[in-house]
Amino acid sequence: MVHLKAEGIKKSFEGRTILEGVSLELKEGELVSLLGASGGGKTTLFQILAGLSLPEEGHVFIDEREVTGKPGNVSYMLQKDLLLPYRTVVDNVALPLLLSGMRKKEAREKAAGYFELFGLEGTEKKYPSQLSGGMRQRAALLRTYLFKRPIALLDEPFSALDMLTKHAMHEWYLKVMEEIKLSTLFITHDIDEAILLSDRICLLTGSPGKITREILIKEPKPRSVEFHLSEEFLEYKREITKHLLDGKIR
Amino acid sequence: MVHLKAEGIKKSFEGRTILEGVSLELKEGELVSLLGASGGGKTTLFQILAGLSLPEEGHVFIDEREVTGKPGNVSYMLQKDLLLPYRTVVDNVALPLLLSGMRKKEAREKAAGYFELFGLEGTEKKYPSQLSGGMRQRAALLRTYLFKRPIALLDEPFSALDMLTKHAMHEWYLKVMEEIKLSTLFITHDIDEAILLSDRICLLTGSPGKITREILIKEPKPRSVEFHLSEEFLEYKREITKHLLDGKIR
Amino acid sequence: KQETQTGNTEAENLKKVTFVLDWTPNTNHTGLYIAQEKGYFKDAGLSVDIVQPPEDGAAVLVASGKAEFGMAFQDTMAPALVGDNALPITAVAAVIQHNTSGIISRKGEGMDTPKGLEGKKYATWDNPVEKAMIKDVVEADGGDFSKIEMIPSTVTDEVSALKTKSVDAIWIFYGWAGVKMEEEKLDTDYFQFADLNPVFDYYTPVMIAGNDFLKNDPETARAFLGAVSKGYEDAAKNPEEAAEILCKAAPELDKGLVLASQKYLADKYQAGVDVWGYMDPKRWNGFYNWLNDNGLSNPAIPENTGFSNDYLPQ
Amino acid sequence: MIRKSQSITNKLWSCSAVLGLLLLWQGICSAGIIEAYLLPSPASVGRALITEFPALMEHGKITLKEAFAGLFLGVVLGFFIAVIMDHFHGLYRAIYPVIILTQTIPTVALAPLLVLWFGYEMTPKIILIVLTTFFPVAIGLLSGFQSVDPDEVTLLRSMGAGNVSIFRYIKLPGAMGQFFSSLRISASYAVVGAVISEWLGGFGGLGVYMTRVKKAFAFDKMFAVIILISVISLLLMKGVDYLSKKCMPWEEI
Amino acid sequence: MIRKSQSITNKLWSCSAVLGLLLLWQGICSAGIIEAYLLPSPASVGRALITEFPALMEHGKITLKEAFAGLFLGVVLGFFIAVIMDHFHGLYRAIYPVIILTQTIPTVALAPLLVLWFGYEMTPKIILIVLTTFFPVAIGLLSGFQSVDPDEVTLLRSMGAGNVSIFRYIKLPGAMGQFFSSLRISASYAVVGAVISEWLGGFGGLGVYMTRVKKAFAFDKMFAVIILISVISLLLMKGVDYLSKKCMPWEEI
Ligand SMILES: Nc1ncnc2c1ncn2[C@@H]1O[C@H](COP(=O)(O)OP(=O)(O)OP(=O)(O)O)[C@@H](O)[C@H]1O
Ligand SMILES: Nc1ncnc2c1ncn2[C@@H]1O[C@H](COP(=O)(O)OP(=O)(O)OP(=O)(O)O)[C@@H](O)[C@H]1O
Ligand SMILES: [Mg+2]
Ligand SMILES: [Mg+2]
Repeated sequence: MVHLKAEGIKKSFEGRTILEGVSLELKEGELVSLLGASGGGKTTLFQILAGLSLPEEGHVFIDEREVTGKPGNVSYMLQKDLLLPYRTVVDNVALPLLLSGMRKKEAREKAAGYFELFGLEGTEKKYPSQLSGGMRQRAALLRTYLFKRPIALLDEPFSALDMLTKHAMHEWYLKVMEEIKLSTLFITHDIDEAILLSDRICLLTGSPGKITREILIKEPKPRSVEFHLSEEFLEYKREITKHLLDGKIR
Repeated sequence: MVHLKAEGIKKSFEGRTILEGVSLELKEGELVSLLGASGGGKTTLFQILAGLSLPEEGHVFIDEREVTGKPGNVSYMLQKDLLLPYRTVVDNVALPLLLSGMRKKEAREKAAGYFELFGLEGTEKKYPSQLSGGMRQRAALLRTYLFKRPIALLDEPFSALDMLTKHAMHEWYLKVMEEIKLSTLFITHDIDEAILLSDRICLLTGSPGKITREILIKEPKPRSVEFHLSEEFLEYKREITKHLLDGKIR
Repeated sequence: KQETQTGNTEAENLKKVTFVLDWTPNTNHTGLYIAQEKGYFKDAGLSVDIVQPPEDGAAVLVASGKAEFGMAFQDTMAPALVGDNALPITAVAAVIQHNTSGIISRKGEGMDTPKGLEGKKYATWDNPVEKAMIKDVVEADGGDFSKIEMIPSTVTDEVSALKTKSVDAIWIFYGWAGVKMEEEKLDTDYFQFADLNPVFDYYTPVMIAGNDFLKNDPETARAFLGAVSKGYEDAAKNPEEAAEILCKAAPELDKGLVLASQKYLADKYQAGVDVWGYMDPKRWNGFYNWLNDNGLSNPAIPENTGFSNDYLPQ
Repeated sequence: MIRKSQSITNKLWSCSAVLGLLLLWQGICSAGIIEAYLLPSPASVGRALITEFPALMEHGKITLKEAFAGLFLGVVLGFFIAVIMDHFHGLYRAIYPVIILTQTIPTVALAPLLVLWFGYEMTPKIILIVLTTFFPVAIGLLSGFQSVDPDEVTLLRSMGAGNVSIFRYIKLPGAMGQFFSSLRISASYAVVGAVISEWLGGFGGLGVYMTRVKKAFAFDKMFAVIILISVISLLLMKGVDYLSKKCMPWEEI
Repeated sequence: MIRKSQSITNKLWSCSAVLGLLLLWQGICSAGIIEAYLLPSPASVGRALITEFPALMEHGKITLKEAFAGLFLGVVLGFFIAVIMDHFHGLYRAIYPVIILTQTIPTVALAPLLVLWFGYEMTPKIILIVLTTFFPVAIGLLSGFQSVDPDEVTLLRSMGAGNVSIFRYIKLPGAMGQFFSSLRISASYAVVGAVISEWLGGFGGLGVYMTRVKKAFAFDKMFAVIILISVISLLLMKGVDYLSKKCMPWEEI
């Protein structure tokens, strides 16, 4: 069943058209990556999908219900981790619960219950600045998850991490995804990451941006380091790189 | 001939030993990459090589001359682009010339002469904030180059760039390197980048950090996109990834 | 503030009156503090607050009705009586009968008469009336006013100003600064304006009241002045007690100075008149006419402007 | 541990600097280079501080009361102005220049007029203090509100939060740092402002006491008051620092 | 283009706000709710401004001269203190608390003492202005110097630069922004400081004029001076803004 659907999205800023005729589908339980050049309009598209920005043309549906311009229907994780520096980690993570009207104590307890699954045990009373980059990212993911919408939009969740931490986060994420069963739309710059994590990769290229290619990754999940270093993986990478470099020249 | 040599470098911060027994050589005209985990001590090693920080043990030589703790002997490009926001691009780039005592007008003219080679034509009178990320990086590289030392230390020069810009910068850099004939020591997090650009890759792993592996990349330069997507490339990548992941577990 | 604490039931029956001083408390204000301390105000059915105003602020406060009574001086209140900036105030009592102000200088430097000021440094407030008065007395003494070196008055301590020779001559009220010179054993020369030209024997200081208040509530005005006059009569009779009461109200004052000043003023509060506070229209008008004649008031101040003896105890 | 011992050396340094100045001052006075009525010696000022202690406390209490009342109202006013200017953009444009204007008016010059309008009771004094203290708070808070990361706002909006929640969870805590550094300035203004306002007159307070001792030529007492005012300001500033540490534990790590 | 038209609407907004206040004020006065000696009408203040214009200019010139001299010396002093505190860490610790201390002393209270020590000519006035103006500059510059990116310093060191070059190429330009925003504050302090210092006495200056018209109960003229002082402060602040734009072209883009 189609979970999230965008149709014919168009958006301009200051007279410049960033997106035009962008259509997109996300099925239940699917993880779809969005790859594209910087400034290509990926974040802009996410903001429209999250209802934070109105497209000039086009519509957004969740389970057939139109939600164009209506925020609060998807869990949205922004490009930065955006943990509020003046709240402890548990209070940061409990924020969506508080906003939905839950009482403080209850919200904290509920949030704390997930700390182990997200590898954050012991950090509850700390402040974000005391966490490492990987932990911050995990906390932001947990916060996004606790908003409890069936669809998550993640905007470059791992891009600020160094190679090894990123590796560890990939492994962890593939494991957690199994448990929490989210449908995820995922922006990244890292082709390797996209191939490793996605069921499907959408390439957003051109100006104004359009989705010009979709690639299915058939390898079953979770995927191993061996897959990452296999010829098969390389084939996917070749295809994507070529398309993106072509898109640039066009 | 050995150009830059470090022997048995040891360095600690606040009682924690970051580097121990690090030895390293850079031959004339060579490009050597330093790969390693974040926080592994790569930048610390560069600061010692640049004479900005004193090692507790060990020595640094340039052309047999000991330069331990003496700054000003190598061109050092820091992890950030560090263009001074209150100087125009040309004045930023001319800074090393001014510091060496050249007169303002002359320094500007000399710096401006390189703008075309570095793909910066037309940006002379602009301020850094008006440049794109790629251009800023190129300006920082030009500034480093204008310090005119035969050895350049570049600390993650391309890490802030997005994928496509990075691609373009790689191509450009391989071309320029041919012309300006620098010996370069290069820090990166990006294994692909290291394989693409280096003659040799040093892996700095463990705690305290040590150079535990050196890999020669035999492919002639400049290297093509085809090499990037070849099985041979993948073999190098496999080897490095394995070693780094092992280093992490140790 | 303190009054509100003394028995609430009484306080309710008492009429509230506010008096603004000219600035900080000194011996000129003794009668007020005695009346307060000895309960003369309460006996007259009044509850009086004595307030320290901003410098030069009393006249306007009284005019605006923020206070019923205040302290002022016949010379400085002149601009408040006529012209665009006229304020609805009236002088209702003279605190001291004669003008005891004059020019003081170090002894033996030739400034015992006005002519001696020639070539000397005089600290001026840069006030036209002040300068005209000095010009008058200097010229009457055969001197040249233009030869006096005028320097801006920034004097806070007259004794040290003279001692350090930063100034040669200062205008003072003898009853305070003059007495202080004696106390500090500084030998001085002094001449008094009132002695040199009878026109200058104007009333300084005086108590003023707002015109609206006087019109609407003459009884309270009389009651107040009645109580105050008793205070000043006491001060005249018993300087030691007066000094003590003032020092109690203003503990920062030097006790020796207050006592000496009190003794000096004792016979001057009521000198030569039956009723404390009486202002002789002839002297009042005389000074203002002198101002008019010398073009120091614009427009001229009419006869019998700005004072009234009607509210004094009979 | 390192921090602690460093802050102690810092204190030693500054104490010795202050002590050195005091000794120099006493030396000058004792040597008779400057006469006592020009500059009272620290010893005589100290004596005045002790003998006048009860009077100083009495007057100080009044001044502090005014300062606190004024500061409190100033902070409240500043807070509301900041919230309103942050919220209504049109009002911001209209109010901001007017507020800047009020700050270029020399408050000390306004003082006599304030007495005229509001009497010599607490009112004009508190108004004067409010006028001087609200400004740093309003400006500090406003710039705090406006320097909030718009992405944080986007984040909360994506969770369906309204303006009130955004204010509560982001703007308010985000502006705390700026608020406290403004409050620090306002607190020290409040004391000086109270003293100045008391020159307007009244029945008591350090300002009234000050004009009186000045008139009474008691410079040792004058210095004693000035020192007391300094000390009160310093204590208030320390108090604000303490409060800010308590209210912003995340700054402490 | 968009920016320009926006700044014009901004000006319209604020002008109309000021105008509205003026009309309200005139209305109150014309209706006779408040008597003229309590609050002169804007019309009469305007008249006073015009008739007294020559006198105001005369006195204003003196005040401005003092303000500029004091501001200049204050900036120079503040600059040196900042440079010294930035350079010598020991001195920093010793001086900083003392400087904070000088700022908690109510300068207005010091005024009479300054006259006592330095006479009634320019000196005490300029000292008072210097005392109030050097502080924001010193603190602003210091925090500017210290907020310099240490990596920029490392960069210059790697090119073999010494302390002087680091100061010239990094610290000084890096502190410019803070310097100008402090200068803005100091400039407005300078004018008010000059007026207050003139209350100490003298033969000219807006402060002297102010005491005179106060003694003459001429409140319209009093308001006229206050307005003139406001305007001068505003102009000085605008001047600093202009200067800062000229000196920091990189902020303009
Ligand atoms: N609010 C806005 N006003 C004006 N222009 C905007 C706005 N938001 C985005 N843009 C412009 O739209 C274009 C697309 O931006 P967007 O952030 O969507 O790109 P992106 O694909 O997310 O890039 P990146 O990978 O760097 O995050 C950019 O050129 C950007 O400058
Ligand atoms: N001046 C310093 N004082 C104390 N600790 C330091 C200092 N400089 C670096 N360190 C520590 O030394 C370690 C190595 O830091 P370094 O910057 O050299 O790592 P790196 O390999 O460059 O990491 P990255 O890839 O993230 O840049 C880190 O743990 C860091 O916290
Ligand atoms: Mg983006
Ligand atoms: Mg590094």
